[in-house]
Amino acid sequence: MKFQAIIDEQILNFDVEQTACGLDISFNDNNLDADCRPLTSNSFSLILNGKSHYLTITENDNSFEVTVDQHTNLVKVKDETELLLDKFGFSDSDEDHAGEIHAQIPGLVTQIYAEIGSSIEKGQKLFILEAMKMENEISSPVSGVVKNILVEIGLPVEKNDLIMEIEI
Amino acid sequence: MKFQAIIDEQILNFDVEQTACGLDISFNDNNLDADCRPLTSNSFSLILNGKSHYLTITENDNSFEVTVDQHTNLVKVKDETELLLDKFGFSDSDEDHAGEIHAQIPGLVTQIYAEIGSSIEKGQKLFILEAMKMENEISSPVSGVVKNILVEIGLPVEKNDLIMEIEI
Amino acid sequence: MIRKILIANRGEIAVRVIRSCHEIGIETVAIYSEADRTSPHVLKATEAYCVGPAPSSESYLNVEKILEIIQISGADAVHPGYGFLSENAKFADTIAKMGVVWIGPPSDAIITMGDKMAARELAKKVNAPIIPGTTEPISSLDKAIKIADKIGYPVLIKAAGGGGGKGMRIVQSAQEIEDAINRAKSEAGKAFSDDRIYIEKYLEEPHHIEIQVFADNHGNVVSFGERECSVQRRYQKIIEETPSPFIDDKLRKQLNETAINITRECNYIGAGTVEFLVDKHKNLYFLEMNTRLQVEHPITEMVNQIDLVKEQIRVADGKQLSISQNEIHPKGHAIECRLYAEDGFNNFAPSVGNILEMDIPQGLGIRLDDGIRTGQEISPYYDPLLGKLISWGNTRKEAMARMIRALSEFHIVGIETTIPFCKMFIQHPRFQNGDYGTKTLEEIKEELLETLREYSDDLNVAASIGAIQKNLLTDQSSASNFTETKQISNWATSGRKDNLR
Amino acid sequence: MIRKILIANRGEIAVRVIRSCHEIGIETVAIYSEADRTSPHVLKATEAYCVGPAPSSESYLNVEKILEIIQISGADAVHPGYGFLSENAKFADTIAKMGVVWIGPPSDAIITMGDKMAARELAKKVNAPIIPGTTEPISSLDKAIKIADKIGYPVLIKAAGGGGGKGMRIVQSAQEIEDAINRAKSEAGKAFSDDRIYIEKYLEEPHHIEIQVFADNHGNVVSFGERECSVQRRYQKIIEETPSPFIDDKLRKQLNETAINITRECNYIGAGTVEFLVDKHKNLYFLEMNTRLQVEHPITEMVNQIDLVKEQIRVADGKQLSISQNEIHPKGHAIECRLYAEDGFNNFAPSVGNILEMDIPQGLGIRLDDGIRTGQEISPYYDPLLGKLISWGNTRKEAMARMIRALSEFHIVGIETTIPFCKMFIQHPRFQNGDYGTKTLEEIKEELLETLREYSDDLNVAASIGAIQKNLLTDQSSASNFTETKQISNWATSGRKDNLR
Repeated sequence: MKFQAIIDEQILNFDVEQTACGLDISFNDNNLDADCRPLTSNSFSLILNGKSHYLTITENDNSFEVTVDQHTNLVKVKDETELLLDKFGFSDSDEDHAGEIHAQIPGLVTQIYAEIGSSIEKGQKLFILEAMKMENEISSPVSGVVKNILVEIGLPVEKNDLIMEIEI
Repeated sequence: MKFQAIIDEQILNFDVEQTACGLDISFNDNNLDADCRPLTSNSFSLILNGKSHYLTITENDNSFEVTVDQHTNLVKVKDETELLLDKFGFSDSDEDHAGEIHAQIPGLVTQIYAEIGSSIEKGQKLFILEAMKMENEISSPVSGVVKNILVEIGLPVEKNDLIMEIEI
Repeated sequence: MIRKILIANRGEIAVRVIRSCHEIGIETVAIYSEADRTSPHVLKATEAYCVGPAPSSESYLNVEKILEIIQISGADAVHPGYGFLSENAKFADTIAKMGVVWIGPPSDAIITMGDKMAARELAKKVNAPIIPGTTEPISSLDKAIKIADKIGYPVLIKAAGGGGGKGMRIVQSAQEIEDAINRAKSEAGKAFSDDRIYIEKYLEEPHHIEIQVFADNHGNVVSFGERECSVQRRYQKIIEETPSPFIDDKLRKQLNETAINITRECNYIGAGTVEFLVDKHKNLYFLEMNTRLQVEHPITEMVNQIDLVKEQIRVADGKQLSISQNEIHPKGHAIECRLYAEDGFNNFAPSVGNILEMDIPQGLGIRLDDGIRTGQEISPYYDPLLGKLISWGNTRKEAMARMIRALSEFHIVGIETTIPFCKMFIQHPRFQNGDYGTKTLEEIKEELLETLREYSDDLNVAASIGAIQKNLLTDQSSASNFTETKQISNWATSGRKDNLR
Repeated sequence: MIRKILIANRGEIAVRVIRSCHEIGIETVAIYSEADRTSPHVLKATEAYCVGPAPSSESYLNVEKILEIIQISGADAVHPGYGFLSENAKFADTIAKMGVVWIGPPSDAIITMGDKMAARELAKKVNAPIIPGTTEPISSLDKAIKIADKIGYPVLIKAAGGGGGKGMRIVQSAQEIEDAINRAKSEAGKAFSDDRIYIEKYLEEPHHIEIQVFADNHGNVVSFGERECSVQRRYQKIIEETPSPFIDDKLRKQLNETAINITRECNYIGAGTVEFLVDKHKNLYFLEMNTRLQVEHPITEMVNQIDLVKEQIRVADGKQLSISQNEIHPKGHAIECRLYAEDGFNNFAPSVGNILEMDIPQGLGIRLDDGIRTGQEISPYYDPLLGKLISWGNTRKEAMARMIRALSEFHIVGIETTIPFCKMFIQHPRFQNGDYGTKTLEEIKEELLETLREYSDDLNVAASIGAIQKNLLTDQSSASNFTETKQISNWATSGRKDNLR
């Protein structure tokens, strides 16, 4: 079964067969000496070419947040069906939502640095969210133009509330 | 809802109402100041009359093995339906199986001290099960007569294998 | 004789205090907000009572309710921990007047040392150096120049009317001073309509160093040595160690003596911490005194092999300290890493969520002061400190290696923590060489991020295999539907993770 | 210079060794049986290789396969831990001949001290007292009486032909000896068709005390002091402490000197343990020498603030010990509780199963040497030792109180452990007063069970509420069917739990 892993803007191609002794994994058509076993729901032990790695994995929307030896990466996995859909142009694009800025934690918006219509550079600060006794500066993940601001200064927001929309 | 807890050969009667703030529990018709919250699947925090208790609970056949502040007890719980069945004589009795001696862990039977037909006192040793590099002496939980021996010396047994039957 | 202590706090410090109490046969009373019903301090205490809704102002700061719980539980002493009501003189007074023992200094000492000006005056009395500078704003150019000359260069000019760096100037020599003051006044005038300025000594490459003091009411005052607390971000300490790799024995002696003098002068009783700034020329300046147990007290305990909470209870009970100054000989080296629910590689953005799993490091020389458990929900209501990991070693090298080993074994699933950041910071040459001050974190932040990006191909392949395995397991447990609409990208996914790449 | 160590072991000791290696920058190679693929030592090592199927004989004792893994991994040293191949002289030799460093004593020392008679002879050479007695069986009455007189009363008469207490007799005085020997011979003759007997000194209320020694190949031999290991069941140690509450400084000096003499005499290198029996009159008798790291080595590490595994590696690397005898001054008190997968209150019946949850004690003065993780399946293939909990305190009282505090915080769900037993044992007056020997556990076992039965009504109500709550949650998550046939009562439910009531 073919899988594509998208990590750090790289595309890695794997071929995985489920055998009696676990998974038989090829990477770039080379067979890997890899043995990956679940420890608990979110932790795995991977022995890859003799090296032992401790992985913790949580699902995050359509990606996996994978921590290997304490380095965290987002990994997207596409299986054969999804790869086929991609091929025929049916892939669901993430881009539609890329400019949506949500609150990662509940808090209080105490400052807004942008207005509707203003141009925003990636990394430019957008607003301050006060939570856990701290002021948290939220910067824009993308460059674009502010399309919508859905909160007001002084109002509390819940986790995942949509705060701004930026047109890329 | 009425519940009966059978613990340490005592029968304790509870009346439990599920309210918005948790359970409202009466014991012997006295309302208890009790607040019991799950921590994980098998651990609970109970605050009973101000005292904080840490409980771990696992299900064990038709009983719960409850550890309170490191004291372990088996507790049987009967709800209203079961109490009703009891009343009409439909209760399923445990006694039928009380003389069945099962292997608690996999191992090797290296000694058998009883024969079919021999009288056994409660606490008398029945056989030796070798496991975890140790010889484990298994004593009889009941008094009675050996009805059946299902293993032979030198043969391995799996967990929960029936080893002996004792007629009480 | 104290028999039952109410701990007016939560989190790791409440657990810390409970442990010492139980070891000396004292019962404990926990208080908890509605959000904390199943937090570790509630589970570990002998008794526990609800003190109100989640917000601190309605729970852990709810004096009336706390007094009520003292009555109900029959507690005969109160330990305030740090933060919350620990430096509230009025609370201390109320407790004492109820006939309940306050495990902390007398309210007079709290008041004096809590007032910046009063503390400065007291320090002057015992000849403790304070940072030279004006305490009143000035607008006269002549006067400003005179003061700057008197303080000695470099000096710092600050606008009286506002902050944010506007109007702030470092002046290296007398030649630059007139021009600098004029520009600062003009900038400040424009920005805040107020051209008055403060002038103070500018400290070069300052270190934040503090001394753990202890006093009983039999006249004994001792020092347990210093803690180097210069690894900071926005004045929030992150890594502490003792002894400080920066100071020498002469300076150490000076710091200890100054701290003891200040402690004695304010009629202190109990555990306290005297904070200093030390510049690169090894000049020390008194900063303030914290009249309570400090977050980072465990490193002092490790090198002195003493339980400071037990000493606090002893002293509050009217007994003498169990140890005298000439018996105090710190041994070895200790380091503490604060575990915050924050992403160290994304501007320390706070993280909330459920702790799904934890794998905690153990073994020789490792101590964890923990305030969390598996299954716990980390809420946004309180300080993000989850606990503290402490290592001890015979040498600084061993303590560092042990800390790195332990941090590498530490896995928390469900929330972001400062564990990976602390590990990289300790591995950095600046920390390894003991060559850091309060500004080092800011200076090497980008470099750490850069190092993080240097991903080996092996790790990418490893991560991919893990994701594929998890994907297969997920598919097996719930038949997946690829046409299902998936909700994507809040700033957790798009913003934060971009930074991690 | 050692760079990569293969650890020919599993469980807590493998994890213990890995930790020290990583702290000094040495890579580690784990070997694992098929049953141990996801055990902690595999997860924590740098590299890991399968060594065979579950049974020890096919995996951890599979020398050929281990040698192969040494080659594949490029390990340049082997640490054997304890048990398995650690006292296998041939293995040690083979390793050394491959040009790989053996982290243990030379094979000659292993051979000598592994042979009971040779060890006895060596001990005699350095005038170490051994338990007086016959080494050959005798059947002549006259000879037996002479020997008994020579040894001095009380003496123990044992049948040469068999065990189980048959034919065994304690004789207190010369008046009783003739009759006793006759009866013993007759009993033994009947039972084993062999009337020959051994006679040896009977030790009254013996203590098992051992000395941690260490030697390098620069001629240095040191002692790190004693460990009191008298809390035993069937010669399996359960709780150890240092210093021993039983011995005085004179005896301590004698034990240390004797141990050092023996170590020197057998040309020892590395960590070793010399075991003694000490009777109630404080006479010491050499028992044997264990030519490897001991399970209970951590208590010695705690009071000496030293890492014995790092010393092993130093010494194996040809370096000198990092410490000399006059620098060794044990400080404070340390206790170790062994955590076995056994039910301490039911004749230590072993327990297997999945570790569903763990809540591990932490904080000042507590150390856990662990070999288990949440989610791990405890299999019946290996020793039931899960790990060791160690407490340190400034005094014995503090170390005991801290251990009780920590044991109270320790929750393992899914298997039975010795945690509750250890807690009650340490709380018992015999342990509290330091008034115990090797027979104490057997003596107070019933009393402990009795105490356990003294249930308060409160605890019964608490347990019932928990069960009802769990019942409700279970019913909610899976609609229960009361007519379902339920399988009941193996000896887990009927036998074991009866005992607990």
